[in-house]
Amino acid sequence: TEDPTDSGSGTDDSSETSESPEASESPDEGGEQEWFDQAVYDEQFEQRSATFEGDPETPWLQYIDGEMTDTADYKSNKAGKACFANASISNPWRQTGWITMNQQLEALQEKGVISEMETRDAGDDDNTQIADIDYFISEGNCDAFIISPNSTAAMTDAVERACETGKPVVVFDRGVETDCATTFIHPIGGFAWGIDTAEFLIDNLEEGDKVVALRILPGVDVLEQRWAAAQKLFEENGIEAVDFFTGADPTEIKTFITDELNKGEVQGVWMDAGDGAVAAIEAFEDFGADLPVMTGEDEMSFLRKWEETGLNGLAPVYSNFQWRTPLLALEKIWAGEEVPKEWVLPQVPITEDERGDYLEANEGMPDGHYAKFGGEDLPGYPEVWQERQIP
Amino acid sequence: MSKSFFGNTVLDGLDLTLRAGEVHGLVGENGAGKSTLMKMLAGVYTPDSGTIVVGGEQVSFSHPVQAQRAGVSTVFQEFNLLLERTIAENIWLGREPRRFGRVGPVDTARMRRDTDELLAGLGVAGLKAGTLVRSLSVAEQQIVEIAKAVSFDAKVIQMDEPTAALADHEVELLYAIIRRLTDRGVAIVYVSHRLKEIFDLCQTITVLKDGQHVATRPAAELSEAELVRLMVGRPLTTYFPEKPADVSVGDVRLALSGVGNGYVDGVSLEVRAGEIVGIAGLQGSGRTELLETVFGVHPVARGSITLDGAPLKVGSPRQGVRARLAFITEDRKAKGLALNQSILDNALGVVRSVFPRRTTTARREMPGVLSGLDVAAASLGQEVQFLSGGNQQKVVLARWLSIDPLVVLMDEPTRGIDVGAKHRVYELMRELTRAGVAVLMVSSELPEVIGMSDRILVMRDGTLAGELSAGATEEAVLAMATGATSEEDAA
Amino acid sequence: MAEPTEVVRRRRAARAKGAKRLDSTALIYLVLVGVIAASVVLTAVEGRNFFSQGNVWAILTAMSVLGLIAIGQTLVILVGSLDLSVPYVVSLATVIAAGGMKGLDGNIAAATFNTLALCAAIGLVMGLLVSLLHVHGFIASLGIGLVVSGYLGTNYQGSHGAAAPDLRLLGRSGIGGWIPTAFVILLVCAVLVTLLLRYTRLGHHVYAIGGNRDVARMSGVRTALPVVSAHVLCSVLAGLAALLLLSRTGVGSPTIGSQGRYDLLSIAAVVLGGTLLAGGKGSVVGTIGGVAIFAVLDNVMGVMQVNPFLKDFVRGLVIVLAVAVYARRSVVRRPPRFGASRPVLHVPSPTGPSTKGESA
Amino acid sequence: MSATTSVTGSGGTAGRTLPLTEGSVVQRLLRGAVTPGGAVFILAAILFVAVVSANPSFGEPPQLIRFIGRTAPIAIAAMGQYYVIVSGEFDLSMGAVIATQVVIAGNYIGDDESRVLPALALMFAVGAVVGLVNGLGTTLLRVPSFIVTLGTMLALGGLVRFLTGGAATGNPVDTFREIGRGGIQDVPVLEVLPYPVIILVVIMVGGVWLMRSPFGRTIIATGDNPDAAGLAGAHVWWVKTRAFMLSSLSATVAGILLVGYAGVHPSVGAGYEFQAITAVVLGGVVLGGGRGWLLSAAAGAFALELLFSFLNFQEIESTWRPTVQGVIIILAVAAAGRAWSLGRRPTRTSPPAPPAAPPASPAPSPTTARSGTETGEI
Ligand SMILES: Nc1ncnc2c1ncn2[C@@H]1O[C@H](COP(=O)(O)OP(=O)(O)OP(=O)(O)O)[C@@H](O)[C@H]1O
Ligand SMILES: Nc1ncnc2c1ncn2[C@@H]1O[C@H](COP(=O)(O)OP(=O)(O)OP(=O)(O)O)[C@@H](O)[C@H]1O
Ligand SMILES: [Mg+2]
Ligand SMILES: [Mg+2]
Repeated sequence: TEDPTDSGSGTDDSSETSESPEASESPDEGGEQEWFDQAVYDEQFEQRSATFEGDPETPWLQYIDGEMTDTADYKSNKAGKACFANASISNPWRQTGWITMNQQLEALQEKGVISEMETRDAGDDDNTQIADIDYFISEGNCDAFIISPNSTAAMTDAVERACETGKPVVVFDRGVETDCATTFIHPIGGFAWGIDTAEFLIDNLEEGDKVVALRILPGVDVLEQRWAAAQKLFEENGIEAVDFFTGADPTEIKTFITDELNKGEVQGVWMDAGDGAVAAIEAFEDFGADLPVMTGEDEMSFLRKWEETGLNGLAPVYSNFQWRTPLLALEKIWAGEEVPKEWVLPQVPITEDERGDYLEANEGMPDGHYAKFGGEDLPGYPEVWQERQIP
Repeated sequence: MSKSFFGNTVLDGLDLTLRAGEVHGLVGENGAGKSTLMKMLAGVYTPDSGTIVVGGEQVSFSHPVQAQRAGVSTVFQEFNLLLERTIAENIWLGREPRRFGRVGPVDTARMRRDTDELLAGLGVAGLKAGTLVRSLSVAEQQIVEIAKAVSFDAKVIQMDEPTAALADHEVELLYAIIRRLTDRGVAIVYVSHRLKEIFDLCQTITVLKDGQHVATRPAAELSEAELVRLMVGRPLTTYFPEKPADVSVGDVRLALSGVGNGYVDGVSLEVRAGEIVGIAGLQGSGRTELLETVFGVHPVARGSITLDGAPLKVGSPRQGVRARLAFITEDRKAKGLALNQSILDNALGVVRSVFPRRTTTARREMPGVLSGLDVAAASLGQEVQFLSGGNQQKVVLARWLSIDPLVVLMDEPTRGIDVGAKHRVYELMRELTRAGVAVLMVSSELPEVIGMSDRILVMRDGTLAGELSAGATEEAVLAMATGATSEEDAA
Repeated sequence: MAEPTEVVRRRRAARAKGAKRLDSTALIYLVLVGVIAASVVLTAVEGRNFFSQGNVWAILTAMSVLGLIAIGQTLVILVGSLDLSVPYVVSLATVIAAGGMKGLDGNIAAATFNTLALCAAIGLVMGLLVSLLHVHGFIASLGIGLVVSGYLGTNYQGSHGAAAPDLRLLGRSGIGGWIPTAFVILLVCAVLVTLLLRYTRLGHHVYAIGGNRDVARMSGVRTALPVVSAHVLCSVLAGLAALLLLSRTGVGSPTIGSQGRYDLLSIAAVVLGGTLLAGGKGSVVGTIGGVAIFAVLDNVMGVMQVNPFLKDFVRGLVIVLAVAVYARRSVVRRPPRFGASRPVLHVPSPTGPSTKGESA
Repeated sequence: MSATTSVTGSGGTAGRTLPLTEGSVVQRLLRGAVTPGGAVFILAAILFVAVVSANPSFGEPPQLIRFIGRTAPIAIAAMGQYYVIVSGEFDLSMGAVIATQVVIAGNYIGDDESRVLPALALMFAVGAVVGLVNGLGTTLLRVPSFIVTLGTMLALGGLVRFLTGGAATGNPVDTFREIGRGGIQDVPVLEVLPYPVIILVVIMVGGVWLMRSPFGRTIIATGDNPDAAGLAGAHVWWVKTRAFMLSSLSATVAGILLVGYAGVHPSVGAGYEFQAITAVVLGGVVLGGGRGWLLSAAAGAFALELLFSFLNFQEIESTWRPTVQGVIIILAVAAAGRAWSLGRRPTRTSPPAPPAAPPASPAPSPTTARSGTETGEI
């Protein structure tokens, strides 16, 4: 039996969603959902090459110039209490981010910006997260809310209720269908990922070649957007692509690829998240087939396997360092500095040339660690990440 | 009427006529088809051919309820009660009275009232409608079953071995109930292996053999010997095998002194090698628990047990088996057999779980043992659930023979099995004594206790009431069991 | 006839004495009180008030959805079956309801009706599989759950439709800011199902079939009807729970049921509530107690910011230990005749039976 | 067995010696095939033919042996689950055990070649302890196994993720992974003989031997009627506990193979318990205990995997997979319904059996044989 929750937990960064509020899927009546949205696609296409404000050394503070929120009203001199309603820490991507966030918290507590952070973890459940937010509103004595929504539409009302308290509300990762939040922090998004990866495969494959697309589970907006973009590009460029939902289970991945290889040659592998990429490569090895051209993610397991096998690959990134940004945003907000209304963080794939640097920089990190976690300057580096100390 | 299961004809062209107010005995060996006949009358099975006429009207039942509506109620061989529900809920199950006509809520008050009335009408006092059936004794449960059957306003009530689980004195209660029913004009079909009851109760007796109708006679015209001849097809002169001359009672095998726990108290007794000691007593007098205590099911809190002079410490049945005690339970189906397993697997059950290393030998010898016991089956691979009661009991016996027991504890060894099989069991008991085994037997059938035992112990209320010698009368045993004084003894 | 019954009466009287024990429902609420007491202390250590308005609201809210599902699960377990399909039924119900409402109040009635009818149909199929084809409830519901999940996975990608504004309002409303409407709905359902179990034939037959199917059948109970009804009601209650979820989330979601792990948690809550997993014994009142234990436990762990992984560990431990407490007790033992609990009442020597058995 | 012999000898009534089984080998095979436990082999064969006709290259020995290799973990898990189910219980903790073993392999072995053997010992010890806890919880605490193992599933899963911060460090050394990934190279016809296949065969042989041993028969008897087994001297608690231990140990082996096959990943093993139960049920093993064959459980696992491969080759959208799986298990169990007894009735009973037996001589039924019973009397 596949349990969508379980598989969700296994997955990586299924969490993303960049979907900006306006772009949210139009609730169409019944039937299949159309994930492709030309306007958002075009916007993200542009954002890939946009110039980011701020210091490239601290990408978690960079943003694309746009509408800013005035936060003068929130200015305060004493350390405030942050309340964090987290969706879950059920996959390596979220775990890595959660560790980074806690170290960032430590730094800010030392600086006297934040007095404490109370966290409630919804365990991947919308209903629980709504209750968590309501609890914070009524019982938390919160000076600010940080929300990492478990899902887009469902959390909208709860986020609005948080906004109604008049306290700053920071939403990150997935969005909600309201723009009441003080700032909404996220990397560029799913279409950008889809474009980066599909273009790479198209450049490295011939027309008519076959690509196996390994997807985690249906229905998660950003994962769907990644595929929507890639699928469109594959179609336009004559690449034959078959997609499977694997639940990120390496056993399933191997089975699917083996069965595909049994049917005929496969030249490329596309993944909507890098988790399980290693299993995909191993399936080719075990079958004795030529290694494919493939895209994974900046998870260490893929980078290492990529280097080891020397295959032709690309590691798209769903910037894990975004977990730092919400707390830093609070620092700015309480300092009365303006913050972007929609804080778009850079999202740059790791290419073969850069791979060595990232491997070196992250030596000793566990396989489930993400290369662009961006916590090198935080207290506790590197042990806390190496040992995966989760509070 | 005929009925066959999977090409196996178990009832063939049978006629049966019941008159109002009559108790009609139905006898026959195990597997003769008595229960099958009843189940057809009760609507559990549909006859392959034949008709049923009730009160001049031809009926056909495809469900027990149709039979009940037509006035035919049945007390089945297996208990049909829900342990977690109350007496009232059990009796009115399936036709709970409702308030406000057809759609209203269940009228629990009326259910309780009606139950009390019903029980009172049967002359039963002391059972409360709201009591959980789980907390009732077997006899009480049997009464509830009968009350349930009566509650249908039945014209015919069938009882399939209603006394199998009752002690003799409780049978009296049943007799009284049956008399009340016949006075009301109810016809009773009464199945029992206890011939005495048949003669006590029945006006007419029908004998079945191998699914065939053998005879229907007024009870008055039949003698017990004659009846047995009809059942088995030839006369049976001595019922209990003679005590063989070559058996000498040896040293004390099993000795209990002052044994007590939550169920029994201050029990002291001895069983010698080659001796059969019978334990009589009323239902609930703690006989089963005494055997269970010896076997290690219940811990011994006070007193001590010795086996062949050495202290015996058994904390579990397993240790009991290791000490080479054998325990034949009173409830074959629930506690004796794994019904879905084969004859061979069941027969080897004990050796396998306690002396696994001896399995190979036992497996080699088992077919001989089983055929020595005349187990009738197609093959040893057959599942025991398809055997008749007598054959099942033989399988149970075979499994205990395989450990070469020193002491055999038998609880109701012949409950619900026919005369032929009974006889084989008795023979086996004698053979065991010849081999120097000590036999401790609990039985609710007084003739059996009296006929087989070298000595008779009587239990009352969890304690030993006394000991009687082999020749004791049933009256003496009963008096001791009930604690009644001698002037109350009816001659 | 008087004499033999005398004996019977004596035994009855004797037995009633020793059997005075806490019944299992009382025990569950005792455990609940214990858990609450511990929670009050732990919450206070965190500098919070367990009985504050927001906390009570949070606990009662947390109870509502699982509670409704657990009531349905109680029915199914009582009748001797099991329902592992609830998460998928819940998910399906939210997308169907939200799809039907399309965010308009005017559609509420129709969408609600359609949703519950669909749930009932699913329950019907399951019930028929269990009762007529004799498929074990575990397998029937697992299979149906898989069928539905395949349908959801194929046809619904992501959130779908929108709840009507009135429904969303209901999700937020409550009595005096203390008791959410959802909880009131739960209580109403609990009372209704309790009445159903106590005062309808159907209810009696549910217990009967769970206790012993053959006995029930022999007694003229149409075994199919209660089994099917239990499954239908369970699925409908799951549909109702889905509507509550929808009132909170505002959109249908094809995974919301699995997110809540309602299958295993509801079964655990039912068993925690003292219902026999094998059926035939138990009550909705107990189940609500079981659900409350879970809710309070989750609440206090939330307040204490327990590591989410550790939460699962604690949940697992509590399920086993709590059930162990009364699983051991509910094992039937004959009341001991001797020893500590020996009945004090001892009726004077009974008279023997009026007629003695004649010797053969 | 002196008493026995003397007893039966002196009875002098020895009836005919019953045959061990009824009918010829072929008849028995046919009878076995109509039971649910036998039918699953036929189902697997049909599915195999279907898969091969959908994709002939699947039938080539090298591909086939790889398929067997990759199905080995679930087949082994199914056989482990079988012990528990046939003893009348459930084991929902399998997935959590597999996940635990995977994490142990990843975190404890790491790159350290010398830790492979200690790690194996540790993993088996952990597996045994989990089984012990499940077994004791079920038997001594008397909590239904469904609940105990559900509790273990939550507790173990939570504890492991808590201790490891949610994910393992990385894959263990290749020597360890070879167990599940490698094989004997250059085998004629097959090209490669994967180790999992060898392990599977060993476990099957061992399992069949176990089920024929006294212990194995006692497990089944215990599942059939625990009270009777207890009174026959079996220590029921220990028999069942060992069944749970066998289950957890099987999960451990499956975990070891999966670490090799799939690598360390938090979702390895997710849902394995239900997959294994499905396979066991598909194999005709009766939930509730007392009936079913070990190899049928393994065959159930193969049937399931063949079905999935068939769906892949038919290019059916993978989202429909659960639906097909659901329909199949319901159908299988509905068909199995009461078919079990069919092949094991006292008389010839393969369903279309000729009901021709003349009524007067009902086959070798107890009644006809009874005549011998009374000969000893008088
Ligand atoms: N459901 C069944 N399927 C197959 N055979 C059956 C079934 N029920 C009864 N039989 C067979 O029919 C025959 C008659 O059984 P029945 O139960 O009527 O005997 P009985 O006279 O009541 O015996 P007992 O005295 O042991 O109760 C037996 O050989 C039994 O094995
Ligand atoms: N202390 C007691 N007071 C009243 N009834 C009791 C008591 N103990 C046991 N009983 C009841 O008596 C019934 C039979 O008990 P037990 O098995 O000890 O009797 P027994 O003499 O072995 O009878 P049987 O002839 O059935 O073997 C049981 O239903 C039990 O509930
Ligand atoms: Mg009978
Ligand atoms: Mg007894």
